[in-house]
Amino acid sequence: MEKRIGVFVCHCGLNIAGTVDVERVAEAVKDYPDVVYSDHYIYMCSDPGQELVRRTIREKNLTGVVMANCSPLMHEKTFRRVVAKEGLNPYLLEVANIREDVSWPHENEKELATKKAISVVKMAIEKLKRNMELTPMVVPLHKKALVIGGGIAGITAALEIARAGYEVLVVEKLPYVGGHAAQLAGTFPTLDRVPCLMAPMIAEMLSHPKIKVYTSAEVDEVSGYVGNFSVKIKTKPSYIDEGKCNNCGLCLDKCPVTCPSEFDRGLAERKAIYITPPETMSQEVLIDSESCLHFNGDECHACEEICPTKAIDFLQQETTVEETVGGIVVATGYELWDKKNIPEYESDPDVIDGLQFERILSPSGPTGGEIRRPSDGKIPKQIVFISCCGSRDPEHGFIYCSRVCCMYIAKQAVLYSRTVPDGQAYVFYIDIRSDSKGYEEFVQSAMEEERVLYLRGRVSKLFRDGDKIKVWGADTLTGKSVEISADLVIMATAITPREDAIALARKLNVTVDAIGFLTEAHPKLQPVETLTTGIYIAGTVQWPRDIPDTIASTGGAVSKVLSLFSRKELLHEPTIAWPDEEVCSGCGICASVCTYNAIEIDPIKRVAKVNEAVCEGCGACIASCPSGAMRHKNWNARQFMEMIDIATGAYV
Amino acid sequence: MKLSYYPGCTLKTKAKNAEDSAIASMEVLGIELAEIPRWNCCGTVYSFAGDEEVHQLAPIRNLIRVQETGSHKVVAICSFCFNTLKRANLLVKNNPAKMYTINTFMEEEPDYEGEVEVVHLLEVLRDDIGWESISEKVQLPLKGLKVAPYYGCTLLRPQDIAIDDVERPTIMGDLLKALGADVIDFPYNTECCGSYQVISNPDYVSQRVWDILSSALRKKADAIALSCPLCDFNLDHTQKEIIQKRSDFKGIPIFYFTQLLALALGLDPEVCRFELNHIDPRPLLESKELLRH
Amino acid sequence: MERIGVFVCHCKLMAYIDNRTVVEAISKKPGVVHAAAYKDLCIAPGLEQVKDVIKNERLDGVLVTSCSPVLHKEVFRQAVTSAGLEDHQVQVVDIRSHNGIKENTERAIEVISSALDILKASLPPVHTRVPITKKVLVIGGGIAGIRASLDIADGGYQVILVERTHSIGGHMIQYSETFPTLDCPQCIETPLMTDTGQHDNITIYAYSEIEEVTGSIGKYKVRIRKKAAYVDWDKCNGCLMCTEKCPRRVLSEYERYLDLPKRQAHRRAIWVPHAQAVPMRPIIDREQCLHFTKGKCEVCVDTCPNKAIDFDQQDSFLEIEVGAIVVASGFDLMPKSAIKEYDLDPDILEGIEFERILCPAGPTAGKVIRPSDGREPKTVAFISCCGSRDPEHGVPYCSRVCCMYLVKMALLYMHAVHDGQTFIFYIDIRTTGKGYEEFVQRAVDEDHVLYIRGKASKIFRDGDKIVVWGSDTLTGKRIEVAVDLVVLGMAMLPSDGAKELADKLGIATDEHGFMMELHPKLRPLESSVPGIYLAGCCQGPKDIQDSVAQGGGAASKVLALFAQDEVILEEAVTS
Amino acid sequence: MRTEISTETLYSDFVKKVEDISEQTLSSCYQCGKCSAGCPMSFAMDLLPNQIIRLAQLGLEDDIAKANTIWICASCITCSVRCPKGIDLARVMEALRLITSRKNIDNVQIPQIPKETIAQLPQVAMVGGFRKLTA
Repeated sequence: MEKRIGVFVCHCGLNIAGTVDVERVAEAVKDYPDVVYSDHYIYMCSDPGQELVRRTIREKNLTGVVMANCSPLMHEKTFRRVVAKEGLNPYLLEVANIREDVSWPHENEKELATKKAISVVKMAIEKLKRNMELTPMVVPLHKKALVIGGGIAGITAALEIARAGYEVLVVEKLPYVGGHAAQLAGTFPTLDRVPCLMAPMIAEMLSHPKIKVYTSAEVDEVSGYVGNFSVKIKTKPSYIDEGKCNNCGLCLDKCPVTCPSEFDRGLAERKAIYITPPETMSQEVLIDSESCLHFNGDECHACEEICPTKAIDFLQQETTVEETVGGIVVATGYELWDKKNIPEYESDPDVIDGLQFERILSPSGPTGGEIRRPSDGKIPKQIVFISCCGSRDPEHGFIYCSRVCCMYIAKQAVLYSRTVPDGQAYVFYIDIRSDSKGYEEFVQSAMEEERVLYLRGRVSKLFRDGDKIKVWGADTLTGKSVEISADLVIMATAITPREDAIALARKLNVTVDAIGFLTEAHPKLQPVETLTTGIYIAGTVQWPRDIPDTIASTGGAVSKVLSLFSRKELLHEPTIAWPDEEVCSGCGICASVCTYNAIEIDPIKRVAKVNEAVCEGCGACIASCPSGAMRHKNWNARQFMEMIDIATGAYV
Repeated sequence: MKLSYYPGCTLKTKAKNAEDSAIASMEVLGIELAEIPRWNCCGTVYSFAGDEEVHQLAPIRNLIRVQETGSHKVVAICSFCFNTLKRANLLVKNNPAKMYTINTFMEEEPDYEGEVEVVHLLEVLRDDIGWESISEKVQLPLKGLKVAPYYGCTLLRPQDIAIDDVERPTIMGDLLKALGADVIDFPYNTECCGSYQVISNPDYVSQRVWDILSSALRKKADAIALSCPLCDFNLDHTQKEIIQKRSDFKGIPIFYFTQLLALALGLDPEVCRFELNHIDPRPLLESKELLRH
Repeated sequence: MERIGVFVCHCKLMAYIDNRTVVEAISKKPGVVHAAAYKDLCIAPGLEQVKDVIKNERLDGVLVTSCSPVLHKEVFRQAVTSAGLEDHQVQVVDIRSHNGIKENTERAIEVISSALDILKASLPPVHTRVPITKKVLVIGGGIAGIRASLDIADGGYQVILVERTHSIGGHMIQYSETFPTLDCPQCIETPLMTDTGQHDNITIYAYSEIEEVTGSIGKYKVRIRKKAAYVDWDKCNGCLMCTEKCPRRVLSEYERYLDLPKRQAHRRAIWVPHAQAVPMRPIIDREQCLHFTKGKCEVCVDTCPNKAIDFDQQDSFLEIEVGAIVVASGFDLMPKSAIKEYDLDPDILEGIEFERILCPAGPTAGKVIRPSDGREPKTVAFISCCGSRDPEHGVPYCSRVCCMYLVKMALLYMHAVHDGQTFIFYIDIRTTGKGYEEFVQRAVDEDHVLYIRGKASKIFRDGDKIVVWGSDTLTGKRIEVAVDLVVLGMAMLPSDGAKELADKLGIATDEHGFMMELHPKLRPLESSVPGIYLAGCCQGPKDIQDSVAQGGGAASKVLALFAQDEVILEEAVTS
Repeated sequence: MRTEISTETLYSDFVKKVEDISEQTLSSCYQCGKCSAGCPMSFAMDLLPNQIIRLAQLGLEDDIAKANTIWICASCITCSVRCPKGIDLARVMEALRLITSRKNIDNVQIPQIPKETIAQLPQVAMVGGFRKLTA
């Protein structure tokens, strides 16, 4: 059947027209074989632009459309929808990217750019000629969500999704939920007690009929695709028969092993058998097999012997469950950069990080809310906060700003000043970043009412001098180098990704940036989506954030899940690989190179089989197929050859 | 109409040209400036000290004088006197405790009741007479005379005593417009001239003065009008040295706004006492045919 | 109730309330059989204690005094009911937040005793079931409103999007390029605008305003005023010939009233804001149209192929019913005239004005000129915190976006004028978003943007130049620069009319007029009224990223609500 | 050499005195520098007004004493009207002057002013100057 192709060249304001002579491009392909129409317009993506395309398809009854504009990532969807509205198969649309590929890289070579644009358009025409009509395939959708991480982002996500009526699985690595937020003493700028804020949420989550929480658990394996992820969840045993245990706590007294408490960031100790912290609304007894003597070649049975209800069960085993979910929210949060990374700040019991000080400030913390310094339990009268420990330091740490430090320092300084009225807080800073609702006011009142002294400058050196910690800093406003003899020093160390973030990303097949934060599909348009459809990111796993921003971003991720679940079925791109069974020898090389595990070898026919729902059409198998049996729908060898001919031919 | 008037030291001596022209003009405009009896120095500069009231005695005593005359309003021409009197007045009005201390300290005086309002002559011209009726009374419009009104500090700062917008004042410009002059607006019109620093750092002051004058000159001003005797001294007197220093600078006449007022109202130039101006403005006025004999 | 237990929750944040005195005073009250102070009442062990006391003391009423009930009522209700009492037998009273931390003990006692009276008087509440109308109203067609609309519409629900101007897109579409990625809104926002315009589940009412709102969550009745465009939008096909032919040229609000040489930034009396407007429909500016002012001209009538011009058109009204409302009414900038010590001058611009001049799709087609004489400015000074962080003359808060858009504009300017020089006067550089710090450092390293730490005190024209008096607080030097162009980072204010809108909706605003969230920490997306949610700058200054995230967040609230078929409204009853 | 910052300096009698006499809260200054940017006399000052406030915040009396700033200040109040935090700097400067002059120390020596200058100077200048610059 004869082909009637229309070519539409977009100016994209000056983005393209500023460099490429769009008129000439349109003119150049007017009489190209099979082209029946060719024109240009300032913004093809605008309403009138789209109207132009639709009208032309009607009037010239086109059989195919080439849009010469920006990257297909930007507008392919848009124009596929447009042509479909006129009854044209959406896969008879090709995008010639003359912006990212032409006008932008060739800003200063207009003539060359115009010629290149013409050949890029011709390539698209040649490909289009050989495109077949395709229809997206329908794949099932499991309306159940997996939330990885039980911090404030994870909890919010779980609650929102469950409230909308869908089932949620929450997987938390630690034996208790709540995340870092549960460790905090208070929040800025409202100074709410965090346990007070978290308790209701945690309580609701733990008791919600639609939410199943796995603590001491990890996502072991993820396979499948949007709507159909199958996940293996591995759970560590608590070695306690919850049915029998009555939380009497006798075992805790008897247990001979003490180790630093994770929840109190090492400021307090716990036994090898211990009760989860009250802030996390749980109160469950469990044995930490790492430190328990029984599991380390010793015959200790102290807890077992003392237990009145015979609840101790050393024989419990790790369990693995397999679940199928439709969407995944990753909310595994952050970790603080280790203080030790800054050698010029002497490591000392009285030099602590922000979260440690939260525990000291917390009424339910190791010091019962009394502010006492770790070394000797004295009440510190001179305390120094240091901003940007590792942040904004491309040389030794990270170039980025950790966003929350300025404010939690101000908050901690205020809480401190109110508890220790005769104490003095100093804050070393470079820029005070209080850029959210009520924040600036909060910082100003910290200076005015609580008399917190801000000094603009980094600290160069910290060292113990008898009872004091000497702080060598600068006040760049007076141009003086200053020295403070402090009782306690708090380092606001950088917010960094968890060390297992990259491993997790690999399991989920989502991208991470150089630092290890999960990356979004587009910082502005798709801030909560990953490049893998069906997997969304929430909170600090993506970037340093404070609680409100974390909740907002979580809301964004949730709305994606909910609108995914609100669909009846899912559609999958049909531009994928298919094996020519006549030619295929079943060597299996394709299966071995497939990153999506979409290919298996049919045991009977001994030929490759492509799982259409999983194949993303990357083409790895096609390239690796020795017999040339593996093909790509709408990317066949002939199409490539034609395009290459033009690309390598002389520019006209 | 009669209005209590506080002259202050300088207007009685070095700035007679301001006072005489003012009194004569106001007469034409139907207001008699009645000098308050037994007035004393206002203290010149308002004392900022929050822990002592002794410096407020002088200004308050003057307000008591006004109170005695039964008047509720006193007008000042000297910006410094205006500033000091008005601020002291505000201080005690807003602060009964300080009012009490001061009253008890001056037991020989009747208590000040805080009923007196301190105004500047420009305010009287604007609010009590109005630009309209002034321009009606103009005999000799100051046509072609490009005057840059210079406000200095004490008429405008601090905010709570300002007679006009702190950053964009127009009051003196409006008067000069009413008198038929071409008003030159220039960015330095509220910049400080260096004030009393003239006694300890005259060089710094002359540097400030040059900044101000040159800014006005760049805007093609023939002359500058002002209200403060100290600004007048700095801007006018200091020019002598500047002229010696800079060959390109021939000097620019400095007027008290009251002198231009008198002139425009058609009064005998004598009342303007131009001989007291350091830079003689008469040649300029001659050239613009604004000097009648 | 005869056997009431009072549980005083205290933490160091209530240090200013002496709970011993409180307990003493309250235990004397009639009907109170148990009164005691507890630490961290709302976490697990605390709740257990409450349950025990209820059982042991056989309580028939429970009063918990703590911080805001917004967050706690539920948890205590659960605990108390699980111990056998009913909803109305528990009251939670806030003795912290709205008393203010510094409040004294007496005040707390008063509050508690009056709460006691309410508790004694309260009877089982009346529950009414309201079926949810699964349709949402989104107010404001800026990026936040667009994001919310799309997410809700994709969720399969009907969206009614009301926009005050005659195209959606909001402020974002006016910008040149956006930080830190430097993609242009024409590329990244217009797809969304088009999607919104074409989405089967979205109805846009442009050039319309909210007239009246009644009802409550699940069932709001909304009256919408469609302002007279004097163009029949159903007949019009957006060919825009009228806007070509119209003889009357005036300054354009879309171009921020920029008065550029050769009237580049002017619009016609009949006009559309820009080439990518959605909907692409013109309106006639009654104030300017010669037909209305002089009674002559009918050029547009003659040119219109579809006879769409209708000079007699009147405002029309329509009533809609929705189950929830998303407010995304956005922001405005503080007027430049608010800062008296900075001259009003054609070459002293505010941020969005300069965005228009930088914008490739803008009036100068991206050629950087200065309004006064059309020359290319060789030096540009950017001033941060104009009105922001200035409780004395402006607003106390930080406007959050200025630091980034000023440096972005500096960078775009440098890309356009290679031999140019830029200065940025700042107090603190606030770059907390993803990739922001890197962006600023790049501008400093590669584009030699010069940061000067100090607020400008005076800005005025001196002949051909604009003089900026600043200071560098780091060297302790006074700085004076004479530049060709100055850009002021004016403070962000709630959009004009936000207060009125809030009143119509019955939702709370803060002292600056920004919409109040239910709880700044945990409920940043919910207004003070159930079923009304907040997105974007109406709640406080935000950048595009955060507005988009919030738009999505607000959408999730709506989607969750619509997953239910009815809401149960509880009405407290007292004898 | 390093300057020791401690509560001794921060809450010294000096700081207290400055705040009492000036009735201003020094700690509310966030060092935006607008005062210095607009100060008409700053060209002659060895330390800028915002630095004086800063030194006062830190209680560094000697550094302030060494600077000519407070004696160059002409009390024009431009700083005060433009301060975003509403600090009346002019009063702080005055307080700092008074702390010295109350020790009976003069900044200008009246006898050293030439007779003819005295003769020319208007009273406002002399009384004003002496009031601000001498004990």
